[in-house]
Amino acid sequence: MNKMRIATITSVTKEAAGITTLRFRDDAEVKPGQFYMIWIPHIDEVPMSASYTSAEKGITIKDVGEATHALSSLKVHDRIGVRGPFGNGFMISQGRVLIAGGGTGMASLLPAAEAIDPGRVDVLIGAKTSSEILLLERAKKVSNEVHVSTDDGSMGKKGTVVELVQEHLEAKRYDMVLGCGPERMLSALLKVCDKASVECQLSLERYMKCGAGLCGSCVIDGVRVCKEGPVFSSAELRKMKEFGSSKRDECGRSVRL
Amino acid sequence: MNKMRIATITSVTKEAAGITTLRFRDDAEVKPGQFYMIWIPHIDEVPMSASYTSAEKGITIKDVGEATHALSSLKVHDRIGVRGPFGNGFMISQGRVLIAGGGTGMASLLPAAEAIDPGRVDVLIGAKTSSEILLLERAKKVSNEVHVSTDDGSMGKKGTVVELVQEHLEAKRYDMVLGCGPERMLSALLKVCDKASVECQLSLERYMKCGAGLCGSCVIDGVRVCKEGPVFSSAELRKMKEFGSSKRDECGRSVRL
Amino acid sequence: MSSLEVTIGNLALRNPTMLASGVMDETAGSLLRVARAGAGAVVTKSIGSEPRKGYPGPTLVELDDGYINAMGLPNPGIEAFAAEMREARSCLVPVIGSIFASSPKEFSFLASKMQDYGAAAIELNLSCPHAKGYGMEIGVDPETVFTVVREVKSACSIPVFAKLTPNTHRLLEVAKAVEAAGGDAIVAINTVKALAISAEIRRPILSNKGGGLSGPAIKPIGLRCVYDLHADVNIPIVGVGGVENWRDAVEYIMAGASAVQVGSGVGRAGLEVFESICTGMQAFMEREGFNSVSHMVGVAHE
Amino acid sequence: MSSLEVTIGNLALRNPTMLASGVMDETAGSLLRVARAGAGAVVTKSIGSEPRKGYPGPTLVELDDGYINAMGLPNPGIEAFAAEMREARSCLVPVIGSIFASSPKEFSFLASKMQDYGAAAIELNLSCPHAKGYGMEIGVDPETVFTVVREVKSACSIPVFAKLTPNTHRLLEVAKAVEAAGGDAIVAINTVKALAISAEIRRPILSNKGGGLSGPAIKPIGLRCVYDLHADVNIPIVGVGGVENWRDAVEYIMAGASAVQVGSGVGRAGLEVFESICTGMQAFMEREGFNSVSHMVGVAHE
Ligand SMILES: Cc1cc2nc3c(=O)[nH]c(=O)nc-3n(C[C@H](O)[C@H](O)[C@H](O)COP(=O)(O)OP(=O)(O)OC[C@H]3O[C@@H](n4cnc5c(N)ncnc54)[C@H](O)[C@@H]3O)c2cc1C
Ligand SMILES: Cc1cc2nc3c(=O)[nH]c(=O)nc-3n(C[C@H](O)[C@H](O)[C@H](O)COP(=O)(O)OP(=O)(O)OC[C@H]3O[C@@H](n4cnc5c(N)ncnc54)[C@H](O)[C@@H]3O)c2cc1C
Ligand SMILES: Cc1cc2nc3c(=O)[nH]c(=O)nc-3n(C[C@H](O)[C@H](O)[C@H](O)COP(=O)(O)O)c2cc1C
Ligand SMILES: Cc1cc2nc3c(=O)[nH]c(=O)nc-3n(C[C@H](O)[C@H](O)[C@H](O)COP(=O)(O)O)c2cc1C
Ligand code: FES
Ligand code: FES
Repeated sequence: MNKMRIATITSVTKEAAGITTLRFRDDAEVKPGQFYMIWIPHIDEVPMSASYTSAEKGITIKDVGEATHALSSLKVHDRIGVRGPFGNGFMISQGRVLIAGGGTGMASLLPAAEAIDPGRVDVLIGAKTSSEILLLERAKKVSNEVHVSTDDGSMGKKGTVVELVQEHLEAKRYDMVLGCGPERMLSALLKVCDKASVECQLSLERYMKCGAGLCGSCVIDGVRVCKEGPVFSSAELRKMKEFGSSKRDECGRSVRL
Repeated sequence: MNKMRIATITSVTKEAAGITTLRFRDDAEVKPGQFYMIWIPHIDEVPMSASYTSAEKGITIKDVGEATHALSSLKVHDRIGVRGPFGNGFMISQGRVLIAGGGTGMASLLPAAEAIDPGRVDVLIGAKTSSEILLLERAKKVSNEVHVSTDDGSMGKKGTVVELVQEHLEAKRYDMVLGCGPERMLSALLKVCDKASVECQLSLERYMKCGAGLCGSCVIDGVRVCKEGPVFSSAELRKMKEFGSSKRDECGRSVRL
Repeated sequence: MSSLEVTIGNLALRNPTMLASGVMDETAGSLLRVARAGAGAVVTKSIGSEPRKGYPGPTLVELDDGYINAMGLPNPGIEAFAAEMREARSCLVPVIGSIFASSPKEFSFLASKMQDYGAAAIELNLSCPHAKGYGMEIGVDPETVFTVVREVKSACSIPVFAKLTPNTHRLLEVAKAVEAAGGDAIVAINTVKALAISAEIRRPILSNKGGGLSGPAIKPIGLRCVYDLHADVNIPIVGVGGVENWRDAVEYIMAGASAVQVGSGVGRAGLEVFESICTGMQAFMEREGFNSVSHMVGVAHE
Repeated sequence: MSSLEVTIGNLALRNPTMLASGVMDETAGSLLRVARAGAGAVVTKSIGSEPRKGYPGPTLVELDDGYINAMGLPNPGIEAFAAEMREARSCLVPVIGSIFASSPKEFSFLASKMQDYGAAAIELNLSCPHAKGYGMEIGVDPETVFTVVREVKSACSIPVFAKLTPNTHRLLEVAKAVEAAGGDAIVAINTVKALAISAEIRRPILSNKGGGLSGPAIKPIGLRCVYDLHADVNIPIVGVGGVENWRDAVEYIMAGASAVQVGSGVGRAGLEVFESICTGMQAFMEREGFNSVSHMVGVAHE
């Protein structure tokens, strides 16, 4: 049971072009990888991963449409409604962990990175171009091994973050990969991990309405992403016919990714 | 919050003419002096003091009308509904305690007597005639000082239990009197205790419908007997204009006692 | 400092909480006690022409989130109630006389009696869900309601409130009939038709079988009724149903209520409920910059 | 050993639990999953003629004792739903196609489509409390309901269930209209009209403002409807509203339901809810000497 609370924005940080972090106080206990349903009064309610899980929570928003634009425009003292946290979150495993994020995917991965002792986590961040590389400084605080890839080569390695992951898996032994980003990236990531026989946990996004495991709008192959996910293991992902290929729109219609 | 449970009668004991004890299992924690609302399916729901407060609870019923008659006729394995316990119960005080019961009043007093170390409790039982003296054997187990009065002198002292109390208060020092019985008796008892400057706690009866402090049918001077009572202290009783003089009928009309 | 004073028509209240009809309000002693506990007004038990015993027990089922009751409108009858009113009238706050009847004439008779007894207003119980021939059987028909309110209005000069049932899709029509007939306020809601069954006993628990649901379970239902009513009628609304803390009360007021009533909350949260609602509401108003309760009324519609 | 098998008209179910419309039933994958989890039948999301997005968020409010929702009847539309039904049909249990429409003709069209897709029965949503022009605006009028049911009956040969709203005092008249028109069963209840307000934001939480209350809060209301219906109509009744454990289910059955549906319980108690209701009910039946569920139906009336 996750009743709506009203939270007041305590800080607004512009992370990069179109990317904003809002902090607010909420007493719920949140695990890395879990998400909130965020109500922007008069506009909409949308799912947002927790990018900070301490007492002062945070969300990191990419402005892609009406709700995210309104969220990105909020100021200190403005109010939002929060429900949650929802979902399972990442399982913090033993051994060496490789973290791979694309876009705002880093938002949910960083709290996971911070929950792992610094010596055993490497972080890979991908983006189209250097100005879109997110949360780099924060990542550097938790790991000495932070690497970047950009599609245009403007920063770090030229190419995708999946290629970067592949290089790392070939060069070093990892026990677990944690990933979050666009689903095509995640689907490629799963293949790369499978090939290297390294387990992974990937965080998915689906159209969410209730967030509470009720309405079924977020299902992938009958599994509720808001409840049994959003983080799934390699074994679970391999069984999903829709993973990497299709999702549901607001009407529940199946659409290609 | 006191949801209805269904309990099965485990034993039926005839205590005296028209007086029956039913035992049943109920897991609620019950304090001496508290009462249950007992549902006799198809008939009625009525308040009954707990005469046993251990895991196997008990009620001791005087057959005076439809509901009590039906209750007295139940057999082992029959079912009743129970809500409660309700009310405040007796406060078990320090020092020497004198217990004085008339009629089924003994039912709620005995658990209180049993909660006091045997050395410091004396018990006085009153009735019209010897065949109506209740729970004498059980009383003797908790106190070496058990005395009886009957109106007709067929057993113990001839006279009322209040006279017996007066004698005891004059002969011995007590710190507290606990009483339960018809209200005229209780009203006389309060006077006797006040005169002897001994505190008392008396358990009242009023017409109860909800038992839960809601409907107001049980009020005496605006005080809910089911909630703030049924046990009241000397100080509380002295303030009550209706105590010993009037009560409310099923319609809420004031009627003389 | 934010003020909790409100007026419903020409009735001034020190705060917007009232005792709801049917709860600790059958005797002068209990009405006075609730007034002392902090209520802004008290409503009496619904009183009829004759004494009524009500139904045999069980008359109440306790749930995690409320109660189901079928008391059966027990009451001492209007004649015997004179003595209670005489004493209760000395109370610090308005005493509102609730009445039930089966015809407009009987309603008028009872209302003028209540006025003689010193009631500050009349509350017409047009909504009891479990007494045959009374209550909601009348209260779902806009025409009957119109007639009752009009006749009562012409029989007395004190304000007349109509208490409505949520057990109909015609709530708004009924409310408009109250308004058109000159009713001074609408009280919403009475209990919601409900039932409890014992699986082991294989029968309904209440002796009357059906009963009325009250408490937190019905708060969202009452809130909806008040919200819809506020959009459609212009007379004041008194919100009832599941109010047991300041937040509930503020929500009702923002939905459009000028005051709230507390029934089940007295059993669930104790008599302190009135004071704690007022304290909490005042703190909220100060935090949020509301000077007076009237500034909050209906703001959820803006 | 006590048997949990039941029949609703000529529809045989392995146990008396069904998935209620609107919960995890918009896709074949989720319908199949619920069937695997133990439901005796599954009802699809209410499907209309055209794809609908539903309302913007928030569409759900979580309460201690239930939910308030106003999804706005999102659905992929009857054409796109063909693919889901094709796959869902392979399910171990009957798939009941729920439909909503604004006219008898549209209902008939959708029903015959659902029949073509392999639905085992049709459930007419005559009761959605928050979609203008659909649902309960139709479902409170006995004549309209009669016409809808009769036309749907003549348009298809599979059983037709009518899902009714509790938000009216005319429930029994509406149910009799269903029976008179040849309806095969009544499903009661849909959600109860409700509202939630945020005091700090000063407005209703749901984007649609009004919504429908479901879950334990409405169990006593649903139970009452089923009890009253059982006394008045002779076609089978499917009980819905706040069922989340075996005791709830037994109470509904004793009130007169031949089967129950679980909606909110899936969110509150998890998908295990179907299996745990069945296990608990079977143990109860063995303890209490009931050989079959049908022996429990309506016993609370005796
Ligand atoms: C579990 C989860 C965690 C997320 N975490 C973040 C995050 O940390 N940062 C971030 O910027 N974004 C995150 N998102 C995505 C974010 O919810 C959408 O970008 C947002 O809802 C878009 O709304 P809009 O009105 O701005 O855009 P719209 O113009 O309405 O939609 C743009 C696209 O966003 C997606 N979308 C829209 N509404 C929803 C919805 N209710 N649920 C899911 N997807 C939707 C659709 O694919 C749509 O095509 C997350 C999504 C999920 C499911
Ligand atoms: C707190 C409390 C504890 C009690 N404990 C016991 C007990 O341990 N043993 C016992 O035998 N009796 C006890 N009683 C009294 C018992 O409840 C009544 O005798 C019983 O309700 C009578 O019901 P009836 O149908 O048999 O009689 P009726 O013919 O209905 O009534 C006989 C008389 O009993 C009283 N009475 C009836 N109904 C109620 C009611 N609902 N509440 C209160 N009084 C009622 C009235 O004074 C009435 O005149 C207690 C009462 C109260 C209030
Ligand atoms: C035990 C009980 C008795 C009631 N009796 C009456 C009554 O006599 N007249 C009336 O108008 N309403 C009566 N009601 C309804 C309440 O006044 C109120 O409308 C309803 O309980 C909803 O409010 P609540 O949730 O605060 O209890 C009664 C309610 C309860 C619980
Ligand atoms: C999120 C949600 C969506 C619903 N959608 C529908 C629907 O599309 N069609 C319908 O007939 N009922 C719908 N309902 C109502 C349920 O089927 C059910 O009648 C109601 O929720 C009461 O049952 P419950 O307490 O078990 O949830 C919906 C309920 C919920 C909670
Ligand atoms: S969003 Fe409703 S079930 Fe996941
Ligand atoms: S019996 Fe109802 S308040 Fe005491």
